[in-house]
Amino acid sequence: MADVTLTIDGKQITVPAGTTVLQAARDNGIFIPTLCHDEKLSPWGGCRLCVVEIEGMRGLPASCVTAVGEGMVVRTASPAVIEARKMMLELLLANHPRDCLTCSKSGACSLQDYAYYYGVRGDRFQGEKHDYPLEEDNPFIVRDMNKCILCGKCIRVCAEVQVNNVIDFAHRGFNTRVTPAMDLTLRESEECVFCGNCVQVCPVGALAEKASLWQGREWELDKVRTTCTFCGVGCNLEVSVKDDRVVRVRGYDNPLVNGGWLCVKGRFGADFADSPDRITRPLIRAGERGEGRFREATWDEALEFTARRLQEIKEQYGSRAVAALSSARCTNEENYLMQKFMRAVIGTNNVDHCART
Amino acid sequence: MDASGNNDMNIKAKALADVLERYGGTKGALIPILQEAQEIYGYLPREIMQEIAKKLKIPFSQVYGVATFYTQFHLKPRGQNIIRICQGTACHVRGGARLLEAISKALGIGKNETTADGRFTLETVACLGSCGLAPVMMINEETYGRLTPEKIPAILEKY
Amino acid sequence: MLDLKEWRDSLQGRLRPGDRPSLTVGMSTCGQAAGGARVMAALEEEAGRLGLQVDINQTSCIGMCYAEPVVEVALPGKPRVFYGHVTPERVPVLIEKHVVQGEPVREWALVQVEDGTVPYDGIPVMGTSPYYGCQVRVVTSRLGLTDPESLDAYVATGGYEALEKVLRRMTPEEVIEEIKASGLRGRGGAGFPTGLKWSFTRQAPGDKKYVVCNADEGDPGAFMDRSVLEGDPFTVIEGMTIAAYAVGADEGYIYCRAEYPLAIKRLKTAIAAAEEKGLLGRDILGTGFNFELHIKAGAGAFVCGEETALLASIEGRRGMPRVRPPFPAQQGLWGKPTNINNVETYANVPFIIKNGGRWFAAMGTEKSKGTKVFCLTGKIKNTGLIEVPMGITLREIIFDIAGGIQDDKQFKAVQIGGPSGGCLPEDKLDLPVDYDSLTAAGAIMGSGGMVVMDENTCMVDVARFFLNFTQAESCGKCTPCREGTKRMLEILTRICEGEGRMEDLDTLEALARVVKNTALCGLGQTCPNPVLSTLHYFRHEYEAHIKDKRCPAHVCQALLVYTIDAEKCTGCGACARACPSGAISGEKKQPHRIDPALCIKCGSCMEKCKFGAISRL
Amino acid sequence: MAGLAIAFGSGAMTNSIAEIEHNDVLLIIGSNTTEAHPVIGQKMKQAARRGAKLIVVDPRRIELVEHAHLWLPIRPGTNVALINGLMHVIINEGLVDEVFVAERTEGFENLRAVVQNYPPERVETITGVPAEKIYAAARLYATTERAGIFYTLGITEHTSGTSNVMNLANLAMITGHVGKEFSGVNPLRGQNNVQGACDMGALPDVFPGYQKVANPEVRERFAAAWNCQLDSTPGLRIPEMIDLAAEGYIKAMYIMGEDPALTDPDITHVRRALANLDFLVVQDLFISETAKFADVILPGASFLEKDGTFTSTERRVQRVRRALKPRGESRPDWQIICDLATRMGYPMHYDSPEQIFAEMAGLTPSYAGISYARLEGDGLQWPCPAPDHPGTKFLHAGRFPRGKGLLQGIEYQPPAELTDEEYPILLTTGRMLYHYGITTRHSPSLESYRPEEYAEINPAQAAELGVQTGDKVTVVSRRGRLVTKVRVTDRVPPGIMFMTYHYKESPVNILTNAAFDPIAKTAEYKVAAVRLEPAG
Repeated sequence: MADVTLTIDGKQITVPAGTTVLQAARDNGIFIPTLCHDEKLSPWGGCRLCVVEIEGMRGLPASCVTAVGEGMVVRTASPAVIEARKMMLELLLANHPRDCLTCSKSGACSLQDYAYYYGVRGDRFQGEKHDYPLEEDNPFIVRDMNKCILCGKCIRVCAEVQVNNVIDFAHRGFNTRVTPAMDLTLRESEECVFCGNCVQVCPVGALAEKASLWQGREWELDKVRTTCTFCGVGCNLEVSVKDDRVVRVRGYDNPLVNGGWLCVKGRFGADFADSPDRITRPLIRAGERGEGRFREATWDEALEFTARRLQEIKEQYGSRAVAALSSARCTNEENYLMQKFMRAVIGTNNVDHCART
Repeated sequence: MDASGNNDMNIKAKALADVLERYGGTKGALIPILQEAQEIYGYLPREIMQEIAKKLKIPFSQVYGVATFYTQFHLKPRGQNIIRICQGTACHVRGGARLLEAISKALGIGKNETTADGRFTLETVACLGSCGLAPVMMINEETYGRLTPEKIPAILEKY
Repeated sequence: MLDLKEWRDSLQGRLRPGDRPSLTVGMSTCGQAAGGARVMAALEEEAGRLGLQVDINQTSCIGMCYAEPVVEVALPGKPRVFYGHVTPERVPVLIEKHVVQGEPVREWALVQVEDGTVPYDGIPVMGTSPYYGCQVRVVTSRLGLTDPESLDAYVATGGYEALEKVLRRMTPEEVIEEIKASGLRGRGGAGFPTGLKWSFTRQAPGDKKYVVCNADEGDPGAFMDRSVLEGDPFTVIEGMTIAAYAVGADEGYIYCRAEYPLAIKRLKTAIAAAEEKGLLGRDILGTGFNFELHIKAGAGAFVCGEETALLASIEGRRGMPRVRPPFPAQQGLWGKPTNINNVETYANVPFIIKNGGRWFAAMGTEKSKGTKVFCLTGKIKNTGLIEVPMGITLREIIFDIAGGIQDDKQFKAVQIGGPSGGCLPEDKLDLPVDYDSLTAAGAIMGSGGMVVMDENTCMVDVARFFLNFTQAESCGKCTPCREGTKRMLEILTRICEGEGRMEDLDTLEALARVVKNTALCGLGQTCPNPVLSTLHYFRHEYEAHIKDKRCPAHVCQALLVYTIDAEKCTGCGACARACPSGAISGEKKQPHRIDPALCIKCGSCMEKCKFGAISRL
Repeated sequence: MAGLAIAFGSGAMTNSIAEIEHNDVLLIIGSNTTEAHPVIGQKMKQAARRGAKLIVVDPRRIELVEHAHLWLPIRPGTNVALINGLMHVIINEGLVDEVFVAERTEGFENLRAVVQNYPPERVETITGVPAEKIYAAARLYATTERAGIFYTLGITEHTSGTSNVMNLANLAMITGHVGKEFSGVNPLRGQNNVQGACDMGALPDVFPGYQKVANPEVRERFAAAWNCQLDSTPGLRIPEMIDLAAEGYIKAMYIMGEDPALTDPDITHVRRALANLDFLVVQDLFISETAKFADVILPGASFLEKDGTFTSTERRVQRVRRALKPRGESRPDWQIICDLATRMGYPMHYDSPEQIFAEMAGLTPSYAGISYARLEGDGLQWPCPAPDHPGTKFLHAGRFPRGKGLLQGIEYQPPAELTDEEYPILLTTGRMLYHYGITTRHSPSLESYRPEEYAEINPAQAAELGVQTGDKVTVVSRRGRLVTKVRVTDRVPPGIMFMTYHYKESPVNILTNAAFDPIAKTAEYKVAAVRLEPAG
């Protein structure tokens, strides 16, 4: 595709034809705020925060849906643009709860960041605000539609990524809402699969992981990239941790695998790690076999006992009287060691695992 | 439900099935189908929208989004007679608001409400396009022009 | 194969005036609303009672809405006489005098159409009557004069000559050139040159293309499209067929708002008739050209008048606009190149083709050619539908055609262009009506709604009215329109309720400016116009509301004060009985007084008072 | 895996996940992808949204059916016949990729001869799939350039599992739909590291990298590296271990992170075997059903608490990184094994999993080029034989590991158990979205959302039994009985019911049949004959 040369804020820029003004600016380090734009989703052009001035064009076009043109002259921070962006933020804040102190999104909220950047306090308009009930009838996602800014990313993610179409815009104008049919909750809709990808793209605090509420502020989290354990796809995870506890899990954007998206288990299932059912100390049988009664033991005792019994049986009945099941859930390293253990230490090839596929 | 009620439901279900059949695979048929379904049922019940969604392979959420976008669609049962008062500019400057007030008073209901006996539903409409006769209203398919609050009781009597 | 000329010739003389008297009732929506059906029934009954051999027909709106119901009476070889304000009670007299005795009832007659006959004296002739004298009827030329449901009537009056010419003798490019030469600009609002628009769709790559007629006339105070569709549906269909040929489309949609059931019915009838004669559908006029035309009924959303929202609606989705480009000419209906024009634009096409682009361009001004249809409503004497050449002044329209202000009150403003337009004050009355002058003055041509306001109209209230409308009709997609109109409306409401502050005016202006600059679609971009224009021309009214807590036009209820003039009050108690809130008290036969704390300002007392003792300040 | 190994010479997903979005036809057979592999399911739905055509073969009206161009509702256990029917159409309508067959395969004549007995009309009577759908699917698959096959346990968990897989390989080869981008045969592997566990040689007949234990050269190399003697006889597969334990020949077992007492078929038999052991050590996160039989339970660490690597279904090796400390005194499993080995007189010391990986890579040609340093990015797909090798996006370009692909005609054999008057309903089992094995039962959020089994039954069955969604029924097979709640739905056809294996409260493997595939030794989880009784 041919290249196009344009001027943004006095800077000459050459980009491929078809690039949006927004992309051209961002690729060249020029800041333009956005709320409804997401490179991975179809363009929307609704929030109008990314408006810019383009010579010869009427009004202030939205840069996210305006393609570059040869010789175009763009200004991203003219007084009219700044006035418009401030006004847009004022308007959004006029219909937004002012509970940043306790909002789970604080510190990672686009609306908060832009309000700060532009010095908008959000007190210019007093008027009607939405008063929707908090939706918290499912164990995964909390929806606070009072915080929704109607950017529609969640709708697009549900339609274009998850392809479930559980939610859409309903009603119109000031009363527009993002909702499953009949204004049901996600749970009531019986269609939502709680992949939570909507939570991940929400730029404000309208959608949040339920389990992460009150567990840690954005700036307190350590983030670890790892690989999901709940099926064979190998989705990349970004695990956020505070005080040795998982606060939340999001998709890590490995474009070759999950592209940042997840399913319900990968996103919400990590809480098994802190289940009270976890065994935290070695156990030695105290009752009849199969009865399930055990006593706690030290590692030393448990391992000595195990080593002794395996040795005895190996010596008494031969190596082939011992068998092992390795695990399709454990790491490669552990599987390698398990088969090495059986082959090199016990002396048998009796090692298998539940390789059902 | 008594037998006649059942029968009525069957007739309606058959009528809807005919509508869905008639539109078959026609592109963009959702709105006309909703319009005809509303003709049949008087409003758009949840199960009917769900059925339409399934048949057209359109997400239920999208059907609901469409049904709540257009003012023509109603999700609750309505009265036998629909009064639609024009709120257009010409009617406004010629006293449309007082007309609404008068009807509202006469029927004891507000905008988008239905009388207890189910006889009337009161709605407003952006413009009926009969501005030359402002203020105007429609009851069902009938248009009334050059109205004054005084003329209202006699007109309502007819229904 | 259909021979149009032969058909047309065969119809000569069969149309009225025939060999027996005809009675024709205007039965468009407005005619029906005024009681046209009852008048028609009365005519039938009376003619039957007298055993008269007459034809009783219906026609569409001739444009004199103020005079509805309108009845045309025509005797063989005599002019057609139009009567206004016909009631069932007047019918026997009308028939006795005009039909039986052959003498028109001059005091009820509005106008006559002589059609080459000798006119009656004492009745204005259409071409020179006060109402029609300044008008040039092109698009509306058949309205009220022919049966809109009759293809015969259409063909007899020159219908389908243009399509035949196009299909047999012109290339698509030549058609587009002819439209370009006419200088026709879109009659839907923005005034984009039609020929250029067609050429974009023509040039867009793709083997499947559509033409769409925007008949979603949502502007409150406008009914041009309805009148044309009800009065001459074939013209629109012919115009669309020509457009389809020119742009290379084989399928079309007319998107008509559902509030116009009669227009939809007449369109359906007309489409069926045209299809039956091979003027629509496959192999039109044996030329191999195919064009299939569908009707889509809107479902109640003003924003669907915006072309991308309209397309979304045809596709069965929420009518939410999308950003242009790509324009529909490149990617329209289902992603295919699509030409969209409104009703009046298409209706002009057959006339331009028939008479030539130069004929059309000879009318109007340098940049605004041809005629424009307007709906005259509001506080004027003659409300109705008019068609005038571009460039005529507002004063001519309001004072010559419309006969001036009702009850001879003071003119205050004229609102042009609906919710997207603006209010122009008295000193703009000599403005020529063309696209550019209106835009420069803060209004827009729009689709042709023209609402006249008098001294009793409050301009703040008018601005609030329009914001209330656009706010309710905002689709909700973009922030400025969804949130901005809401806040503008809240500020205007506060002002109307006497709670405004002077800084509100700055906020309002800033907000209006941003919404205009940043909204996604035409609805949002133009909805601040009523606010900006009233702020500009009628700022003093805003200030009166804010500073003096006073509504100069006595409209804003919260600012009204009702008082009883003790001198005039007889103490009859009628006002106290009428008061719904018990705010009026007083001894019998003694002057009463109103408790302002209890008064809800409904005005019932003032209506009941026979002595003029109650005044509103 | 065995099926692909026979046909191609190695068994793994031939293509990559990222290719799915560019496929034009996806033949999805025996895979409820949106629940078992949700993110691959996403990509399939995205492909369909873009215009790709899905051919879904499944007895149930699974979610993908709603996105499908063609749905072939197959009777469980009749895959071989269906695939033969598809190939019948392809061969008889001249849709075979003659060049590919000639250059890259052997055995076509044998295949042709067998397939001739499977005209779609006959296949319809076996499979229940209408003949016209078989024609349509065959034509669509054969004539589309970018056509991939995707399958899961619905293909393998049968007594005919290996045959099913080999037949899919036949189908792909005669149409030339393998050995290139966007076309291939793709087993979607169920567990997070089932590919890796196989790759690592946690199998009785091979060392890491599928190097045969029976091969003296290989054995020598490993013996040298590990400094030990190595047994040349392949070991036992799980069903054999269980049988021999029950019979008393296997005396001790070491079970790490598996729960055969819940997830293996005919668990009554499994439990009997476990109870019969002299010594059982279980290493796990929770006291599983299996652990209840243990003499010693060693607390392992979850994936969040350790470093290492997983190899995903698309052969992608990716890093697992420690986010939390092991809970309580629990330890990463690799440390436990090392400690145990050392205590048994075989010193085993590694500073980190990275060191283990390096040792393994040195002995495993397909992993030879992979190192932790190289895994810092987006992972690497094996084969990756050298440090400068970019990894392999799709397999079998140009040649199969065994040389020519083996085409082998396969006759249809009915499932081991059929319905009869006493057991008239066919039970099929599988996964569901909200659970994974048993781990997720311990996730408070997932467990609270789906705390119990809802067996799916058809409205016809429900009416017969007089039950509604939420009511309980007793399910009885020749091997056992259990009580479960039901969901009445037309997702399952009449005569078929569906249950998951996640719930120990209603352990479906009490009912399933342990009859297994003679080659892969995978049991017939997907077909068992049962009857339903109202739960009294």
